[in-house]
Amino acid sequence: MSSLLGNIFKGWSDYSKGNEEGGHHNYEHMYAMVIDLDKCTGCNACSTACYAENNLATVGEEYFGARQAMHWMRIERYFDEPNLEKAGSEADADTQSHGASFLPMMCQHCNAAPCEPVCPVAATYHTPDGLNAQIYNRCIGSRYCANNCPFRVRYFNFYDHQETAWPAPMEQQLNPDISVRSKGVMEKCTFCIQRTRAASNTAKNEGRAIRDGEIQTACQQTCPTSAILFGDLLDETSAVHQAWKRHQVQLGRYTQNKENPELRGYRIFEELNVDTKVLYLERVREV
Amino acid sequence: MSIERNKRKPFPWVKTAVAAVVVGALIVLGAQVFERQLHPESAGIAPAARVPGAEFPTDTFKGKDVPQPINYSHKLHAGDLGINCLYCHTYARRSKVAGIPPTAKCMGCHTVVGTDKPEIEKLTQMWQSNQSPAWNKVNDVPDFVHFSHERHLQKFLFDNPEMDIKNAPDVCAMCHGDMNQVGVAKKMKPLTMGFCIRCHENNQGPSDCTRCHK
Amino acid sequence: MSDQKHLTQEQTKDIDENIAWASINADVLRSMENPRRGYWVAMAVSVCLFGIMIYAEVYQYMYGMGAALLNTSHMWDLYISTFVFWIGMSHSGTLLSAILHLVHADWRKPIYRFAEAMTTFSLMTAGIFPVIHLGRVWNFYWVMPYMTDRGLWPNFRSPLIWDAFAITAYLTSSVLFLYIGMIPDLAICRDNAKGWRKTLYSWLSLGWRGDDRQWRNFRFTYLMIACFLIPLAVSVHSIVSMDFAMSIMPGWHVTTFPPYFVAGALYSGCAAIITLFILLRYFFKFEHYMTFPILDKVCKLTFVIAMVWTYLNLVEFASVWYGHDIPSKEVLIAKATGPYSPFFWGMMTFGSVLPFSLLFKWVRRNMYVLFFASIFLNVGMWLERWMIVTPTLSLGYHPQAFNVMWPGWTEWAMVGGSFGWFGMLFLIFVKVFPCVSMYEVKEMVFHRKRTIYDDVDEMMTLHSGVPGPKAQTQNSGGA
Amino acid sequence: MSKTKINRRNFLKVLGLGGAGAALAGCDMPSYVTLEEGEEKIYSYLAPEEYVIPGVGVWYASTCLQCPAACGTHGRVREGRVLKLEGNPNTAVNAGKLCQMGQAALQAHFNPDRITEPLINGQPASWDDALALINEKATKNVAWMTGAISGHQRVLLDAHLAATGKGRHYAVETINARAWTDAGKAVLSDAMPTLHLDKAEAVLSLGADMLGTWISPVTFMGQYGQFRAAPRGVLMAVEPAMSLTGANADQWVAAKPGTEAAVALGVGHLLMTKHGLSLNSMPNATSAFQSMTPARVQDIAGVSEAALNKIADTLASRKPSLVVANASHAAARVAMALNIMLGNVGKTLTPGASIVADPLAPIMGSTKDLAEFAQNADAGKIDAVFITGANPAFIAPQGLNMAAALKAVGFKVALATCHDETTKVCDVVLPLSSALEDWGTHVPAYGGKPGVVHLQQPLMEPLHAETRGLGDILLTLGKSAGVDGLEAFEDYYGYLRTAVSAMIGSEQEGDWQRVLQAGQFEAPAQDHAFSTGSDVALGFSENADAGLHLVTVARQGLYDGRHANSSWLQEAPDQITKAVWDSWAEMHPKTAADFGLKDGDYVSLTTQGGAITTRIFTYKGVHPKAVCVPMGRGHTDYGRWASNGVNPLTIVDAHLGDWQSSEVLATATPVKISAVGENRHLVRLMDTDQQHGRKLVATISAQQFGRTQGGA
Amino acid sequence: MAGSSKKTVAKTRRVLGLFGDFDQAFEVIAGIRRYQVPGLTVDDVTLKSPIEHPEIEDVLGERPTDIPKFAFWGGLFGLVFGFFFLAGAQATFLVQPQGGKPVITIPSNVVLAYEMMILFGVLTTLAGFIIGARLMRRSSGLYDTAISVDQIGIVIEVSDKQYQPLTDLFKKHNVIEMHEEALS
Repeated sequence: MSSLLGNIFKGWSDYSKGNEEGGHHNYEHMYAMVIDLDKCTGCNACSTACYAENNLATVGEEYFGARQAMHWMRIERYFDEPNLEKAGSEADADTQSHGASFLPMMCQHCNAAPCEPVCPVAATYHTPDGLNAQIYNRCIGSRYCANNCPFRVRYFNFYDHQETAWPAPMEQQLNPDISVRSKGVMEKCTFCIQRTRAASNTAKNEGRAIRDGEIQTACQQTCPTSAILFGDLLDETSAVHQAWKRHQVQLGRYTQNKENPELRGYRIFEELNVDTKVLYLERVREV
Repeated sequence: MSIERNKRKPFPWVKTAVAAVVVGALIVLGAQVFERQLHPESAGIAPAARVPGAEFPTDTFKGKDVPQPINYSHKLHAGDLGINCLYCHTYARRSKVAGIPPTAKCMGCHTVVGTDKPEIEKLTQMWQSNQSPAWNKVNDVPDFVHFSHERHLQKFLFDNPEMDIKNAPDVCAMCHGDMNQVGVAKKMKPLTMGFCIRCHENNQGPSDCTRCHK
Repeated sequence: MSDQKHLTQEQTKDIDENIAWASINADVLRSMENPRRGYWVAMAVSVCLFGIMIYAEVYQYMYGMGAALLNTSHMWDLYISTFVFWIGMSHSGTLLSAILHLVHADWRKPIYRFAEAMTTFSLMTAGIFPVIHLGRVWNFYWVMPYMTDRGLWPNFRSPLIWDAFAITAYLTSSVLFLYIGMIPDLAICRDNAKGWRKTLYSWLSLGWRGDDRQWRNFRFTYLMIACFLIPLAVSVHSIVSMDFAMSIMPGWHVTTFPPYFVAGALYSGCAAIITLFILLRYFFKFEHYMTFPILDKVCKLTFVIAMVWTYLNLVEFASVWYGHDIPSKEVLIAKATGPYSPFFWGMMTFGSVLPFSLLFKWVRRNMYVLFFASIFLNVGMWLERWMIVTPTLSLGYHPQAFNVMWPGWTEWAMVGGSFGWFGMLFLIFVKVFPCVSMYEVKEMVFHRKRTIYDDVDEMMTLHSGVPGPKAQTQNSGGA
Repeated sequence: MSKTKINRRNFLKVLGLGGAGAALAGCDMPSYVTLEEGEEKIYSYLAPEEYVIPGVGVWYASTCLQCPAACGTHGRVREGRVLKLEGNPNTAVNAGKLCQMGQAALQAHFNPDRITEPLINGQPASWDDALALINEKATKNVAWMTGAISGHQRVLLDAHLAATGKGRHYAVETINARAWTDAGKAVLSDAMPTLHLDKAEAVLSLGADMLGTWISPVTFMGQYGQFRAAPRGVLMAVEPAMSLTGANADQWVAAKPGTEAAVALGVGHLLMTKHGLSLNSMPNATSAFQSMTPARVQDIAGVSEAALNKIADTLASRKPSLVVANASHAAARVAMALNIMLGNVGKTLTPGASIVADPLAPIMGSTKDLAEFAQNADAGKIDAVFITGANPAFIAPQGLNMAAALKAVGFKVALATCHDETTKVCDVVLPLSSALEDWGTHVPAYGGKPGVVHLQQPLMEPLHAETRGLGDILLTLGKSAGVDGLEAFEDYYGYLRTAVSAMIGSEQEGDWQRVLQAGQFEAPAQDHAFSTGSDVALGFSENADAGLHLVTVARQGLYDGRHANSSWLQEAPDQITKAVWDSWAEMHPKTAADFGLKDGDYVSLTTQGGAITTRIFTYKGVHPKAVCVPMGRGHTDYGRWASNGVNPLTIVDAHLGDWQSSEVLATATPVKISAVGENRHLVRLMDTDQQHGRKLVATISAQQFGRTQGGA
Repeated sequence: MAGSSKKTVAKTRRVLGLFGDFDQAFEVIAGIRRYQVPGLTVDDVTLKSPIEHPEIEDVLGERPTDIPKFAFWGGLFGLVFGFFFLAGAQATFLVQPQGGKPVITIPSNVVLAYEMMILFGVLTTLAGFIIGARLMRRSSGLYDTAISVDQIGIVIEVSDKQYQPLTDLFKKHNVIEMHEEALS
């Protein structure tokens, strides 16, 4: 029963709580990811798996060229290696002396997500699972969230792609657990929320907690080098929790005081204090 | 002259102010309460609490008659014959969809029962020609709503100590109305988001959007 | 009346206090009658522009926002910048009218009416843009805080919602300000009109009879609303600036944005006032009321505000430069040197250099020069808004998203159409409502005469019972 | 047997529950529109299996046929539709993983451009007519052209060939490991030795794109994951243009096209002179090593002595190491020699194994078969050819002039799922079921447990009623060709089940179901044995031509072009250039500058075989003497998504492959460049190669990594 | 009407006199103040003018207005109502945790409440104006369009006895026109 005043007081307590704990509410789970950039070969398997799992529309060359594509998981490729002390010889070699650096970039599910407060209709918000959720059918397409996303991982349906992306009989492949987005709606990586939901339902029916590794995101499941790890940070035993601990990275802070600064774990744009939940492990190279 | 001016009736400032604030408060609270329809006759407890430990949504909806390939009567089967909902809609306990019973299940009885009735003959003939009837969906929520029969049955029926499987019709009635009162299936509850939310609030269901919208 | 000096550029007095009240009524009421060809041409042009806008919107509605060539990095473009532009335009009228009213600057009286009208209509124009830039226009009402069955509310944390609130409040207040200030004039119209106008004005003038009681309440009401409007107007544009300042994007996340935007708003507002001032004076033969001295004052005001704006602009650059946040700095440098640099420098020229021309008397007194100057000032201000939105989005934090985009045809169509829509409304206004405040011009004349003659008068009556000059002037001013 | 079949048919029937067709209405409509009554249809099952529940996905094991690696898959089937493919965790080949091509198998299956009915001379026809025609025409000198093939399809195919006289089976694959396998056979007498990437401390790849397209990429990527774990191995790549493997290399060395062998020899030279290693068992190789001084390498391959030293030092200091090569036959042989010299044999290079039941064994396929087919066809030795799983009209390099060859064949039958350049010229086209609709057995050529056979089972009812499985067609053909022993089987499923039951030695339904669930079963296998490096000639010939060379590379994704009609793969940016939806020519910035070209300029690449026009993309990952055009695009008749780009194979001169092997991957064709004068921005995922000082991909040195043990 | 306390005779008619300028009108009022018309006080006088004359106050005596109070209370209501409305909405909203921000965010609510204050202030001011100025109601008949041009009108309700002296007074201060109507 939602009595207005009762909720106001609850609101106040949450308010103080939010201030003490840097905006952390009482989460049931805190799903997070670890991506080992040294294992990532940039082969695109994760990206394609994401297209298959999440009903992503392909937009074709013209729209891709207009940068209106919607690849929730994009593999970026860079050739420079900042913060790696170079052997002088290869510093300015006129041919490439080493491989490229690949970066799988998807929604980082920030805990202090810049996109959330700015949505006029609260179509994007934080779930009790610690996920940054996007409610397609609530979205009115003001696109403020995408403007405010430092990672540029929110994608907007500039057109209706249904006829071109899934000509019959292709629509039979669409995943019924995910809504098909139509024009004017913002969309982004959900950490495969349909899989999370399915697992939590099963767990509830069997009256148990979700096991670590029970939920696999599509990208994680297909990654040929197993560079991606996904799990619940609140679960002390989970591999993800272990990894975060091992690399001495903590949520809710934007400067990590690692006793060993050479530990590879880091979060992109940590200095923005958006508190991302994807931990990247630095790429390694034999110099 | 000044005397006369004193005779002027002063404007009732305090009263006006109080009235204003009261009106404001009323608008806020009243709207909260009424718009969310938390007042009893809309979403309170049904006359007889049919599902113990749960508040029973009493909204009603006057669904239109949806023609079906076979005039299957819920009243006859579920009502008069008292067949449990879950006997035919057996998927409901294991899947998000309740599903239409496979024709085989119908034929389980109707190879012997009432084989002379025209509707049954229709059915039998379909069965022999290996085609399944094309039913028209009656309770249809938008495609961006992912409702799970399994979870709701689990909560209200199987995890509910005071409920036995034979009470299944009561649980189903929460969202489908008393199907054992109607003939061919009709939509009997609004099944709007408001309907869902109210029930979720009254029965402490999750209020997280992604539970239904993915 | 006799001397025509007030029509010429040498005029020094704001207004000729010998204008007969009756002739004031006559002149203004005449301006509201039988439109000439020029009017219909202007109207036709406006309607065409607006029609194009409608077509573009329908197209965009059918095919999606992609028609505007927006992309994953440039989620906003001309729609938002033009929105800011029009909001800025809206600040002139109310703010000027209100402030000048409070400081008893009576030279505002002949010109504030159309300035306020401009406010109202540019707000109505601005209000269109946040709506058409929505991906799902048909759901725009979801930003309203209305009670719903679903337990859903807008997100009050979002600056866009603040916009919605602020603009609603501002539009309502400024319409009321305009309307209330117009009631006595509407009464005048009522007394002189016939036909549908009669009925219209009788309804609108709310049975104004010019009682002392009405005048008294009128004075207080007008004063109150003026007091409300000044903080409101300031808040509105600072809130608009928060759409950007509240985000974390480099180039947007700037502390000085609110005052900067307010100054910019006043600036473009004043410029627009000059434009319309000249147009009205020219087309409606309002030389008696919209006189050069007044124009002169407006120009000086514009110059001052322009300097404030320039200063704040430089402050912003400086703070970015010395703040040494690399991404922000990249944006700044890209503005000055990148693909958008022509527009950036165009903005600087029109916005910061051009105003100096207002220092020259011959410019302030030359309608034609001044007209184009004011137009270019506003072009500069429009460019400023564009330069705030687009170059920032073309860079940002993530290199993968760096790209340059140019507006699509729908965007241009809507920008043009917005001017059509504004023009349409304004043209209708000037023919239906008095665009010079008659009663206040009367007051102006009246007061000026008194301030001139009172002392003399008193002395004369005091010493010799000879009636002062007031008597004659009264007769000359009389019917 | 037939009972299970009926049930399967039933449960695979498509339902409308939560139907995707409805989902297309999407979240556009406000709820009062979508809250509807009686608008959607629901079809109920007739008599489903107990475990089939609408709204619940069931996983079925099958096999991926997107490339010859034959990974095991799990398909998620719901309401009779297959929705998603994942790797089958039980298989050793891919251990639950899939590459992007495997993921895209769904689009190959649901492809809108499938062939739905038999065609005779392009006109729709009935199966009976088509088969009648075939029986009439295809009587003698029948040839089969397939891609890599194995399992019982191969058995039936051979049977059919045997029955129709002395025909021959040509297995054609442009992207193959023939150089490597030949070298293996020649040097170690094992065509397919097992590689232990995970055990190696250092790996040198000579144009072998292990992570991309070589032999069994997913297997290698799985090993690569462990290879990168502490203690971390070093990956070095020598190639003319950067491959996916090269893009992940710690040290990448650009060699002039066709000179990888020289570089390898140079490395060997340094190993002998500098690090005192020796290779007494192979005097030939030894002399070759000795003669290839770093100076010569510099001349021939344009590889600096420093780079060469670095490679040699790494190989010498980190044991065990591994050298793999696919750039040319010579390079592959040198690689084998190096492996022996470095003592990797037995450590990271161990004998492979093969299935005992030889008829099932995989045939890898090569371009050589294609060449031979062309010759024989020209010579009129082939009267009729059945083509399946291959698109000779597209993948044949220009030198073979395949068009004429195909014309020369009197009667051509294509068994295909989609229209392509080959079906266009065939007399009869038989609509094939997709890989997800068909039965089959496949023996992975590499990476599986010894003797493992992957089972391919349908994941859904055929989308198009008229299509038939390859096995079924082969069975029919076999029957009509009078192969004895086939009459017993009404369809391929029956045949397969009997055969498999025989192999697992059990007729039990339960065992069969177990095999279906596992998606694989193990047949007896025999291990190979290495010979101690027989002293073969390395056969390295210097390429004197100092001009520009065209190298055609294969990229995981569109592969050799067979996946070009998948919008997912077209839109998945190329791993190296990040370009989508079109072809490009990779050039070194210096070279481009010499020709006064910049990114996006259209150039026409001219060999004496022909010319193609495409945009250039400049970056430092190409040797200045190389122009690199990935294959796979430029289809003319392959569906709505495949028509963009150009096909470099049309100008590759097959006869220039080293040893005239006509292996495209080992061919460097001299090419002339001329600007067309047009410029269009190449559509890419990102227009920058730099991180602009942001900390996106942070890189640390291996020393630091070693100190922290990778934080492990 | 005020001043009716010592009413002896019923007012029978309403008289409107039009004057050329304020001073003449003021003279008339001064006359009334000096009780030149028995029984009439300045409070009975209604002045109709085309513009607002600052000295009207001095002449007619101070007549208070309620507008500021309307404005004040309206603004206050807007502020309070606004804040509680927002807080209530946020507290009952299903979607609460956002970007690590508290449920009821003070800064945003202050901004919005501020806008609401102004909005309601303006609206109530308007209401106060309409009430206070007796607008939007059937007005007393006596009115002359000349008033909206340049003439000053004085309206007084008089009894028969007072009628004559008043007209004299008017005439004395050279009234331009006189209209009258009977009071029913």
